[in-house]
Amino acid sequence: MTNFPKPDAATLMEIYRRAVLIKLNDERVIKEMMAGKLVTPYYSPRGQEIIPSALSVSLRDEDTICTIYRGTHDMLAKGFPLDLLWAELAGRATGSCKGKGGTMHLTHPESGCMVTTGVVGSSMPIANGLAWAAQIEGNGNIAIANFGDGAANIGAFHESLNMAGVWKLPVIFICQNNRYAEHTTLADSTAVERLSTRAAGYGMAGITVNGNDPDEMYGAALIAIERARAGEGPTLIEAMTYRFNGHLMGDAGGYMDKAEKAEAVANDPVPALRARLIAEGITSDTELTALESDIGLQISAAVEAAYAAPYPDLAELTRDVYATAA
Amino acid sequence: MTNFPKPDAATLMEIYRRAVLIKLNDERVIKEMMAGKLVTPYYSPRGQEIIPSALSVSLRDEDTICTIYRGTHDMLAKGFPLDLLWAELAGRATGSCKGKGGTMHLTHPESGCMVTTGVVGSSMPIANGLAWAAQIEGNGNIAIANFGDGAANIGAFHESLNMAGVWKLPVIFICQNNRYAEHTTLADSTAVERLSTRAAGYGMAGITVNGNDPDEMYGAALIAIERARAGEGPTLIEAMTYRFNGHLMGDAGGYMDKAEKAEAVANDPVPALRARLIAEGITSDTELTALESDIGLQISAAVEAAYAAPYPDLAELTRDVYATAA
Amino acid sequence: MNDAKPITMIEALNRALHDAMADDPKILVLGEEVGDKEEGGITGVTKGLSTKFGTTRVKSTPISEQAIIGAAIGASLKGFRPVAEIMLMNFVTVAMDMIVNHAAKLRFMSGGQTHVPMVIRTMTGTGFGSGGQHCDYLESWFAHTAGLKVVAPSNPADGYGLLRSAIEDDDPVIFIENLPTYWTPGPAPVPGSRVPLGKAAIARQGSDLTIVAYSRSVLEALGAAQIVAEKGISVEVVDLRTISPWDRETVIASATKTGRVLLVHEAVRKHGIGAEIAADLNEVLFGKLKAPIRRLGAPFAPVPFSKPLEDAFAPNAARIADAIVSLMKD
Amino acid sequence: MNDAKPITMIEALNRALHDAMADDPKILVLGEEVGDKEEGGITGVTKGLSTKFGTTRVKSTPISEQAIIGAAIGASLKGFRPVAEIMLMNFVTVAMDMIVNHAAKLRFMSGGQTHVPMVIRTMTGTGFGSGGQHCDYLESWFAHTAGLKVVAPSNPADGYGLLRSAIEDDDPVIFIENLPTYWTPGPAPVPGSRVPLGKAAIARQGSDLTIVAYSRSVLEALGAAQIVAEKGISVEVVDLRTISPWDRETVIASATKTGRVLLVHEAVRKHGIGAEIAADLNEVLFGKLKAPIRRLGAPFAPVPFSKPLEDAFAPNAARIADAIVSLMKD
Ligand SMILES: Cc1ncc(C[n+]2csc(CCOP(=O)(O)OP(=O)(O)O)c2C)c(N)n1
Ligand SMILES: Cc1ncc(C[n+]2csc(CCOP(=O)(O)OP(=O)(O)O)c2C)c(N)n1
Ligand SMILES: [Mg+2]
Ligand SMILES: [Mg+2]
Repeated sequence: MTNFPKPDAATLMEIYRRAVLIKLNDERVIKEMMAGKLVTPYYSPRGQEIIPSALSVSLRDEDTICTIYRGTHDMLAKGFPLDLLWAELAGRATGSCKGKGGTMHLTHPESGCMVTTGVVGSSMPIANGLAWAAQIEGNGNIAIANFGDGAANIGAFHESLNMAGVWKLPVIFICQNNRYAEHTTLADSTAVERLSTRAAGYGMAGITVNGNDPDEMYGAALIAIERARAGEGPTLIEAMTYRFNGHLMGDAGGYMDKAEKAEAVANDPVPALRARLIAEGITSDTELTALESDIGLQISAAVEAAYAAPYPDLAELTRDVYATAA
Repeated sequence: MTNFPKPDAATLMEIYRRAVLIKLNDERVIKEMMAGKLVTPYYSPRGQEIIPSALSVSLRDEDTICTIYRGTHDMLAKGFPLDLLWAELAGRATGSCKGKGGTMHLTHPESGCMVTTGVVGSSMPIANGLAWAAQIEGNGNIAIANFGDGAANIGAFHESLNMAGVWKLPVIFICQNNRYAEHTTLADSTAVERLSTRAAGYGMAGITVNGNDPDEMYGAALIAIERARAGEGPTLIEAMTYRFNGHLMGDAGGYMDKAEKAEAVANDPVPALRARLIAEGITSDTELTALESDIGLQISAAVEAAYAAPYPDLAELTRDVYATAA
Repeated sequence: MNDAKPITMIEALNRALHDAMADDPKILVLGEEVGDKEEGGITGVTKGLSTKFGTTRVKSTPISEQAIIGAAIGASLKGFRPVAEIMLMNFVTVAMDMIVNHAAKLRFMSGGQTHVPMVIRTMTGTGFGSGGQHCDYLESWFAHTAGLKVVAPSNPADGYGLLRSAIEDDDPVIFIENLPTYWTPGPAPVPGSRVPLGKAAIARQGSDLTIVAYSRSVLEALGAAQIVAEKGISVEVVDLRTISPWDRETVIASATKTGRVLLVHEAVRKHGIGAEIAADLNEVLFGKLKAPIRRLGAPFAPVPFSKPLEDAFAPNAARIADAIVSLMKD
Repeated sequence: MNDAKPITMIEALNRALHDAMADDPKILVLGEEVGDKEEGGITGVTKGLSTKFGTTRVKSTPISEQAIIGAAIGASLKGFRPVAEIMLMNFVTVAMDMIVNHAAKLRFMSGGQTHVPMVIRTMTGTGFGSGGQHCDYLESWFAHTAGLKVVAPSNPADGYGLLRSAIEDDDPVIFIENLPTYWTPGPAPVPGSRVPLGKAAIARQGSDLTIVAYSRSVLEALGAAQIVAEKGISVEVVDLRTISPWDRETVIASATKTGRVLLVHEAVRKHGIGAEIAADLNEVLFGKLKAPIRRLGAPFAPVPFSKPLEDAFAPNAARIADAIVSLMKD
């Protein structure tokens, strides 16, 4: 990975901006939930911020992503508007999905957030189709499929990677290996050590990187993106990371190894990148504090607007089932 | 493969006996169908005889197999009785499944033929369960999952191999790579050259062998069988072979490469083994001719008995749906 | 009128695909063996397509039904109109997540931001000795799933017109073809014609009793109507054509007229399509019917292999005729 | 009688599994997170099992539903009685081939040589804002499938007794649990007791109208019966307990007595369980009912996320009460 392309200063700054947006947003969601103001199943992406941030800085607006219930990081990095996100989390009519999709089905095609699924593995087959559309149109756009380590063991993974391989689809499979699938460790769910090993079985490029390292993640993603845009086929990236919280809010994660968790949290990638930006003289604490407080204000505005908005009309129950009402 | 265990003379003879039984049986099925006396969808295993023959000589009666619509070779090699087989093919009440299962669902637990499926990939998940049962009972028995090259691209393959790997199940996955999945070549269905490559992705042993070569197939199977019995986990064997006929009777195989097919047929593994047995002085043409005519008589007897048997009673329509009739 | 010579269902569907792909570059075809290299599908429904429209728009796939439907969904989210083939209906069982959790729901769950204008063509039908895993009729599952439409033509002209409409429909459509009647000739469709989704057809007019059927059962019902006509019973046969949403207006009008209803399908009777229609009609026509609504379907069992059993499995003209006679006595 | 203190459904199911595994070494448990290392399932239904019975008999699995059901089928072919968990009912969609093409049919297709005595425990239920892919009610699909039995308890004692019976049953049973009522306490089961499959219970006696329901809808129906009792309407509530085969005898007797029937379930109304029961009752009781049989179910739509919409989705006591009142006027 020594000959990986490296992010320049401006890119690193942008990676940080996205990562801290994700982190602050997550903290705010949890705060609102603790206060009883927001009630929803919520799957925190804390600890995994760098992956989509270092990836998405190399994406076009027209590139598309499919992600999962644990997906606010992927979506915010891709440009999902905060106000539409919060209104959706709060089940309001002003949400991106009119409050009908919710946390596990956040969707915003304009920013390329095409599908959020609650079913393990199901982001992958659909991402292939998005990539196929781009391939037909020859526009050089690509599609991203996000999923977890646990999802690498379900049938949809296999079928999707194989099809992408044989069709040379412009798609990248981002396996965010946060070491747990609900309560189950990787070692209990597969005998293979590195999930990226599987890429070879599809005649596809595959790599395992430290997803919490902006340089590695940026470099691996950029290579894969360029490969896809050039029509040279898909890539499987296993991005090693760690899930800071339980599987979902309310899960205290009693089954998680304490020492392992403590170490991961001590190496929190977002403050680490912040410190590096300052240490490398790319920016100053003052500037970053201003950036963060600005983001905080944007989030607050989104939260307040969401709460002030109305719930959807009951007639929405049977709307959007078909193009035209029955 | 130079240090593979090799079959001794008696074993080679037994492999031939099974292979020629399969070949003669297949030829008889086709003859009966051409004569309009047998009407059934039939998936000829011609060309693939050596695989189950060289495998099953090392199996116990208590070992179990799951196979597919193209499975008479696997079952005859394992000991499926000819009379029950023919009566079932003919849809008679005396068939192994009372005529209710038919060609694609031949079943005979006493000989270890537990499941024949018509769904691509579905032999594998069930074989795992048979292996799990053996593992719990600690009886050293093993399970075999047979399937085709096309089936290696479906989700059930992936889930099954992964589970077998992490549970260290005493199961062997026999991928009979006959180069075609219905009308589709391997190259059109996957970008990987050797399907056995995939074993590494499950932390499992994997090997590609010439399935038409009795030595290679016997050796690879024996190693895998001993590994499984010893509790050392599963194996994926990709056995290269060739489908001599179309996908099913009536399919003339117009899409198959003529030269490739001609070459495969010229290298028909059954006469090749026959010639070798004589050349190596293991047996004589006379002895083999006697063996073959004896087998022919057994088949004829089974065919005649089948035709003479009654069709199932119409009341069978709703029997065996539940343990007790509704 | 159209006086072209009769064609088979295979030919009708093939023409529909050709005409649709020629009309709209957004239409794609994918599935196992659908390309010409693979002979255009196991029965030739997709013959000639990849040669004419190229292998980017017409893609043979690995045996990977989840990936097939997923690819179709993804492409349709980007404005394409994929026609995905699931070779036999039993194989939808490996792709139900993609169909039910995703294709059917994305419009709703996205609050109308996205939608999935795809068609899933699939095929089934007893009669060829394929046994328990190749001939199931699963239309009830899909009719119970909000967001899907379900179509099942009984003749080539409807096959053409319904497939054209299904492709143009902005929602996912399950398009069910019947293998044993693939080769049954019927009047050729007018090129470019459409049969609207959700509209039944009166396949035969009658006054004593209404049969509601779809797919192959319509042909058997027409045969039965012929049989009992000789006994002086006048049967009206309603061909649903679209199973979901079904044409309540036409069915209720016919049932009101005759006062007797027999529902017929090849799927098992229990919890079959007939249950919903009967339950609904009974609510609407309570006290107005001359006899109880009867349902004819397959017994509650897997499809058997042995020929005599298989022949006895699904309703045929003779058994439908018996049911008509008995219902007239109710 | 049993005067132990009330317990929850989770506790009842946990006891049933413990007692069953202790009684019979052939009983196995598998599924995602079912082991104690993983806290005995996301709600603790399998708590303590792997500690007590070992990780060979109680196996946590990868997220591989096809492999889970396949492993259970294979083990059951060798005489084991596996209890497989599919965490949420929507995830059966990735395992339908194993369930429908295999578990349900192997007995028939093998001519009775093999059978599949397994239980598939699964869970569903609206109310927690889980949206469109986590709360579907798919019991109709399974009830339409010959070879499967379908069970759905409404209270802890039945949960215990039905699960014990399901495990001992020689056929594959789909055992449907309801998440929102997992913590609702009820009378404790007598240890070792059984509730027979296929037998409904009269959850409340009444004379004016019969409600037929199952799972959580029984509790809502009882609430509704209470509400309308104040208006002088006497409602009988039949708790099906087993959805397939359903107890025709008990239901027909109650319907005959009251002359009015309301079917209630959380699944979408169209093509739901209520359709079959209504169609069947209408045949049997033609001309004998005082009013049309009505059905209450969810609207034809995916499960919505937003709280007010989700609250309005499935029938609850208030909406059932309204339906009762309106049906009394029919
Ligand atoms: C097909 C399916 N099976 C089971 C579940 C329940 N489930 C939800 S999340 C999850 C764990 C997924 O783990 P992983 O893929 O590692 O993603 P992570 O949650 O760690 O981001 C499970 C089992 C599901 N949603 N879909
Ligand atoms: C899930 C599923 N999809 C499609 C089919 C239709 N089908 C039957 S056999 C077959 C080809 C299988 O090829 P392969 O696995 O190579 O086995 P072979 O027939 O060559 O022995 C297909 C696509 C099926 N039976 N099941
Ligand atoms: Mg994970
Ligand atoms: Mg093959």
